[in-house]
Amino acid sequence: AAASLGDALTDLAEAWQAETGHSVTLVLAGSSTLARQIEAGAPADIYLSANVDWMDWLAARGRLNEVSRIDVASNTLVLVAHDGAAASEVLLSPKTDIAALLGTDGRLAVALPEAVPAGLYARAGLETLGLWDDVSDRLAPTDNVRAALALVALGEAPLGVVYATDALAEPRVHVVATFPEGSHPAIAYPAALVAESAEPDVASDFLQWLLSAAAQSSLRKHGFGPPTAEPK
Amino acid sequence: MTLTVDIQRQLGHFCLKAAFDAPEGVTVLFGRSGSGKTSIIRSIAGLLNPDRGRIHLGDRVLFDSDARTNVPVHKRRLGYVFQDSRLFPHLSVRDNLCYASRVSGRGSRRPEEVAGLLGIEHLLARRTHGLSGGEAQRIAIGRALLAEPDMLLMDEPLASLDGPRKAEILPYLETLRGETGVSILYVTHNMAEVARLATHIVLIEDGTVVQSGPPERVLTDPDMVRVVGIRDAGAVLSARVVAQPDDGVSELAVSGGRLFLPAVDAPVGSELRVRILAQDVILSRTRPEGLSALNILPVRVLAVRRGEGPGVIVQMQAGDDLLLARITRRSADAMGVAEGATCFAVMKSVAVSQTDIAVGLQTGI
Amino acid sequence: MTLTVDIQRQLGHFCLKAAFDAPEGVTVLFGRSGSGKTSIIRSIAGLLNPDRGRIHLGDRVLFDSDARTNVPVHKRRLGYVFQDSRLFPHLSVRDNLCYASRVSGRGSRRPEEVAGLLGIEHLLARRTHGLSGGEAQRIAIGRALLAEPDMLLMDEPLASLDGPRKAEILPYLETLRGETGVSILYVTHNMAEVARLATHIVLIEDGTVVQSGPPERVLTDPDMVRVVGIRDAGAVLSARVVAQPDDGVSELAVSGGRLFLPAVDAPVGSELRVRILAQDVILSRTRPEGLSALNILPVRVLAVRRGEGPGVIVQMQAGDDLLLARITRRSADAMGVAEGATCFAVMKSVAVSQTDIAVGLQTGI
Amino acid sequence: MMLGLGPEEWQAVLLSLKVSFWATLVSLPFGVICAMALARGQFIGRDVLNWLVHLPLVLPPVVTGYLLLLSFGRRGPVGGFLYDTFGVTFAFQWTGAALAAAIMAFPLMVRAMRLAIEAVDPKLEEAAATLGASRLRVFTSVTLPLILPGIIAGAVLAFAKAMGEFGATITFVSNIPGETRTVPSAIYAFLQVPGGEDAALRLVVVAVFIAVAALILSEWLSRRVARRIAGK
Amino acid sequence: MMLGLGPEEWQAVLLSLKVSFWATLVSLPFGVICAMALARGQFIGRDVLNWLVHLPLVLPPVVTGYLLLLSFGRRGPVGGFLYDTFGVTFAFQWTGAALAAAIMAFPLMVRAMRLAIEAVDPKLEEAAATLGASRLRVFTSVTLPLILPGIIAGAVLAFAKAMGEFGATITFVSNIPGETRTVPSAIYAFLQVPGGEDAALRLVVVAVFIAVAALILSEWLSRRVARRIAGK
Ligand SMILES: Nc1ncnc2c1ncn2[C@@H]1O[C@H](COP(=O)(O)OP(=O)(O)OP(=O)(O)O)[C@@H](O)[C@H]1O
Ligand SMILES: Nc1ncnc2c1ncn2[C@@H]1O[C@H](COP(=O)(O)OP(=O)(O)OP(=O)(O)O)[C@@H](O)[C@H]1O
Ligand SMILES: [Mg+2]
Ligand SMILES: [Mg+2]
Repeated sequence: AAASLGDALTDLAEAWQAETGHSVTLVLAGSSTLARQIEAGAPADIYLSANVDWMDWLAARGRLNEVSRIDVASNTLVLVAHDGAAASEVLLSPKTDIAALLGTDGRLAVALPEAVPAGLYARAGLETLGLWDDVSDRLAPTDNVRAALALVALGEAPLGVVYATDALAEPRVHVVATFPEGSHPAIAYPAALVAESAEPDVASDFLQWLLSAAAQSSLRKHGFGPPTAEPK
Repeated sequence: MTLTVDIQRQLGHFCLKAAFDAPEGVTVLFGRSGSGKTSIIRSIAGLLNPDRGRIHLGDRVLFDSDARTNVPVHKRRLGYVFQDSRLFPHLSVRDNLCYASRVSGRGSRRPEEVAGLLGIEHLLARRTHGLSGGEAQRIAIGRALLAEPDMLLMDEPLASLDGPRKAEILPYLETLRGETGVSILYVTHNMAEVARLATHIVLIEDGTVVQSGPPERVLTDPDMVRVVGIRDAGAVLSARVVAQPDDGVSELAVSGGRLFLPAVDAPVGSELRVRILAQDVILSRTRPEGLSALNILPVRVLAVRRGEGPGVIVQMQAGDDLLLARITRRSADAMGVAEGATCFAVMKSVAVSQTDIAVGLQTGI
Repeated sequence: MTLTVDIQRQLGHFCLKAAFDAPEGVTVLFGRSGSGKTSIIRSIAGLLNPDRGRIHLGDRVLFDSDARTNVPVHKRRLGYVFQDSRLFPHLSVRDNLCYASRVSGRGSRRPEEVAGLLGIEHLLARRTHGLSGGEAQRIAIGRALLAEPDMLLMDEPLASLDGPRKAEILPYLETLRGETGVSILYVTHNMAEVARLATHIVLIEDGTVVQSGPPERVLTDPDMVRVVGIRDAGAVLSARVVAQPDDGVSELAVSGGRLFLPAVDAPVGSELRVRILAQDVILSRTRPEGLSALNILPVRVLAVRRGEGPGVIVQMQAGDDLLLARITRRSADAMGVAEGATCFAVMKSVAVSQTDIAVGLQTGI
Repeated sequence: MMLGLGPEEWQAVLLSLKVSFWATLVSLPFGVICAMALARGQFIGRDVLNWLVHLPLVLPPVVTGYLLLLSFGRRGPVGGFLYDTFGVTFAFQWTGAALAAAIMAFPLMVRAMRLAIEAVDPKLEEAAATLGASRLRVFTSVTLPLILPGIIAGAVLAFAKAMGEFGATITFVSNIPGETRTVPSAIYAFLQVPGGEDAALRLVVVAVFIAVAALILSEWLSRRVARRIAGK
Repeated sequence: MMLGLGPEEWQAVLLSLKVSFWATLVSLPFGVICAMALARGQFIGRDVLNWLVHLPLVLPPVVTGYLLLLSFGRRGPVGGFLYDTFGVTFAFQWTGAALAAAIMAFPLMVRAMRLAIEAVDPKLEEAAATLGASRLRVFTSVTLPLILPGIIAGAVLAFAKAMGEFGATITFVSNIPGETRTVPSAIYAFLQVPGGEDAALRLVVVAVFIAVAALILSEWLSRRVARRIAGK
């Protein structure tokens, strides 16, 4: 599964194991890494991606059981600040002067905007809001969203764009704004059975169980939203 | 086993071009510092590849550039005692000594035996750090001996040893040769070692062999004085003890007359070698009077060589033997010493150099 | 400048405990291999720290364990010629020679001058690889000389040199001492070098000084024969030329009588030193007849030392001088040679060892 | 338990030790051979060998891992061959982690050894040859003992590097608990989830502790051996 | 242009060269001092220094980067101090990338140099001292020239490592085009998106090319110097 789902999935795996007695082994790494490994024959049963593109990429290579594909959860994008007082709630709109919020030499921490999912979403959101050009040369792009969060948490960057789930668990950052729905493609976590799964039946059960009320409420606790019905 | 060497090799500006035979016995390579002795020995050992030439040991071909033969170092069965001792620092003294038998099975001698002869038994269990120069060199000699080679190559092996130790080891080298028939190629600067050990001498100068042969002949060639050095130039004569009268003065016969030496410790009839340094010989046109008992031999002048400096070297025939004298140019002129002249050689000092019977009797080394 | 040494140091099982003075001139440290000579020199240079003791050079304190003084190596102003040459491989020969003046500004001599004296001018531009053992050692000597030290420490510096080269360098060392007043502490195994150079001798055995003093006294101590080695033991006497008759036999006066030596190249009246090896002296209770011209001195036996082996060492008084003789135990017993006995010493060979006038006249080294 | 490591964390630590140990041990002889060839050899391709050995140092670990995945993966040419002929598989196994660690550590190992070999006095090897030792015997009886400190240094360096190796490992064999989740991967996983910093820190401390222990051990060993080979 | 590198990719290549060059150059004297202290020094804390130097080797790069961020970040103790007193700042600057690269490469550099120093014959240093050279002069006139090959080896190793350094760099100074986007960061970015392999491959080829060139140059230099210091 994508590394950013780790915590929530650990709880879910335990719950499911308690319920059914089947154990779940979580393999956490970047979506791209995992996709390539599955392509190379990794012994996986379910692929849970933070990124629709890599899901499509695997699907195109016939490595997935397409029918089984579901969205498990969703997420929202937020703007966080290190210093809660200085950057009190702002409204993200085309008129927001992010540059001013950043100060003279502050940078906006984001995940790599041309590569990493969180970065891609952030870019889309900022572009929609017409803020992209203001900040595109004031970015501090990181290899993953957690690193962006860390930059803000340590105060190296005054502001950052991260997932709501990340912001929730980090006491040193303050959410100052949430990206309006529709400003970026829906943040979906698709999951599917791997075509070469050794235990497709159990895996498929688990996949279905992820949509159950119990599982979803657990995900909610970690800050994830319900899977968007939006067809993909 | 005779070693035949005929090699050429360019080393920087230095050109080595040496051809000589080393017959059984002890062949001494003698030459000044930088004349190429070490380079020759390294070529024989296989550590330096000649550009062309041949090296044979008995009927074994060690190197032949024409036949493209080049026996690898470890198959040459030559023992090499280096100018620097080159002990293995990671091994104890005993393991250094046993190295050859460990790696090649060569050698059946016990290390204790050789160590005893070299006076290093008390070091056997030690490691090599802190060994004195002489101790290290003795171990290096022992190590080469224990490999029981067909021929020993020794590059100034005794230079770092003290006199008593040298005197102790030399007879052992002689015994070794007698016992096992192993020949030795020996590099030294020390003329006393030459006189003591050499059965054959090869004189090297600037990378080439300028003279080789038995010491009697090589050492009395006046052209060689330059190479040997004036203080070390001199003749080695064969002598026989003809009388040991009670007054303690022994009478020795050489081909050119009689020599009187106090207390030569050898019975009547024994053959021995006496060494007469050129600087210990003076010449007189008339038989010196009032000095009847001094050693005086009638001689005929064969050659007179003027060198640099105030001295001249005179080569003379005394009976069948050759003698060298070094006198001042002034007196040579005054006395009219010239080729063909007859005169008398007066010996200030004669040293018994080597006997065939008693090895214990040599002059100081 | 006098060097005063009084140090102690434990090295593994070896205990160094040496106290001696090295007065101006050339002090020779003489002792068998492994006796601790190098360790002493290293302590003086500051490369080995004594456990306790003192080292003074003139009025400079180099080391004092009580006062906790320990002058660092580079401030001791001592030139050290190592047993191995230790040239810097990354520098050319010239840069090796100039090293001292480069790093410390010491030394005003031009390297060419010293190189000329040591016969290494042609090597100046070369790198150190492939230098022969003797070449390397000559460069090392030059390097130390060019540092113009207060005292030169030389650890067997000539062991790897050939005779002629040795003979060339020795006078230079003497000149150097004369010119600059630099004292030399000299380690050697070579008795000829001792006789030639030493103005003071320190005999070392097993890490302790067993004897020290001027060569005349030290070398004639019968207890020292063991250390010096039987072949090298012998007396050094002061002599004066009293007559140079026409027949070519010079007459020399020593305190105990007259010596006759052919062709001593020194005018009447000159003072010189003659060396008489113990093995060249035989004893007779009666004056030998029919040998009038041989060198015979009446002597009184001072001491008789029996060693291992068949020989005994006899110390005798000849006038004011001391003589040593080595004779067989059998003849000593037969002749009744004992303390207090008077007899006659017959000299097989006498060598002129060192004169105050002409340094060129010494015996072969 | 000390530091309050949970069983999964202990699993990661033990796995890291196992992986690093085997990576070091198995690559040791190759390292020595390579170092000898580079230090002493005179052959065509010497330069090629040299830069091949150094490649993992220069490439970002992700790339090395990706290349490993491509070639040693179950569908890769080498991996497929090994699997078909010997039944050996690296993909997603701890052996794969060891392979990745070994390859990443190899340049360090070879460098250290090579310097040691170049410091051996050829005069001693000459002396050994004159005493009847063949090339191989000279190597085993003189060169090898003399370079022991270098070998130890190289091995420890490799071990330490293997302990810290992450990028190539996770890319090649993923991050499977109990199989390929080494300490660095575990640290990564912890850092990816909100609130995982404490657990990550604990593991960092353990990693540092192990590495320091290895270094101190090697220093001590090295010094002992160095003393011995200095003849003391 | 050769390999069809775009201007941004060239920028990354040039930046990587700049970062690696300065990282190597500036750490060189520290490396030599550290290596001397470790090889010859007899002081308390020697072991501590030793493992401090080795730390970056053992830790996962991300951790190193995080620690750098903590201490050298603008709000970190060291970073803050440097900023307040000298106005020097590392955060989000190429200097920070150089710092990260230098620290990651430091253990390699020190190891190589230390081995070289340990191989220097102390007898030569003794001889130099007797000729009047103070400790420092002995070092500069004898030890230093003799360890030159080791220094070169260490420097090139460090340079190569700096060229490949990724994890610590991106964590510390993120991935800002033209400022801190080095070749490995760029490669990483390409690998994160499906279909980015070709662009990544082009950069890998460039990286390998540069590293090989550096290695060959250093080999040649090293051999020349080694010949010289062997007195040839
Ligand atoms: N690789 C080399 N390059 C240049 N010159 C060399 C090389 N090897 C040897 N030589 C020169 O060849 C000559 C002979 O050297 P060699 O070591 O054989 O002399 P040697 O007779 O053993 O002298 P010594 O008695 O002083 O040991 C010397 O002048 C030396 O400088
Ligand atoms: N570090 C050490 N550990 C143990 N023994 C040592 C150490 N250093 C020296 N020795 C011993 O001390 C003795 C004296 O050594 P030193 O090198 O001073 O002798 P030397 O008189 O110079 O001998 P040589 O004439 O052979 O050079 C030797 O027996 C040697 O083995
Ligand atoms: Mg030689
Ligand atoms: Mg010594």
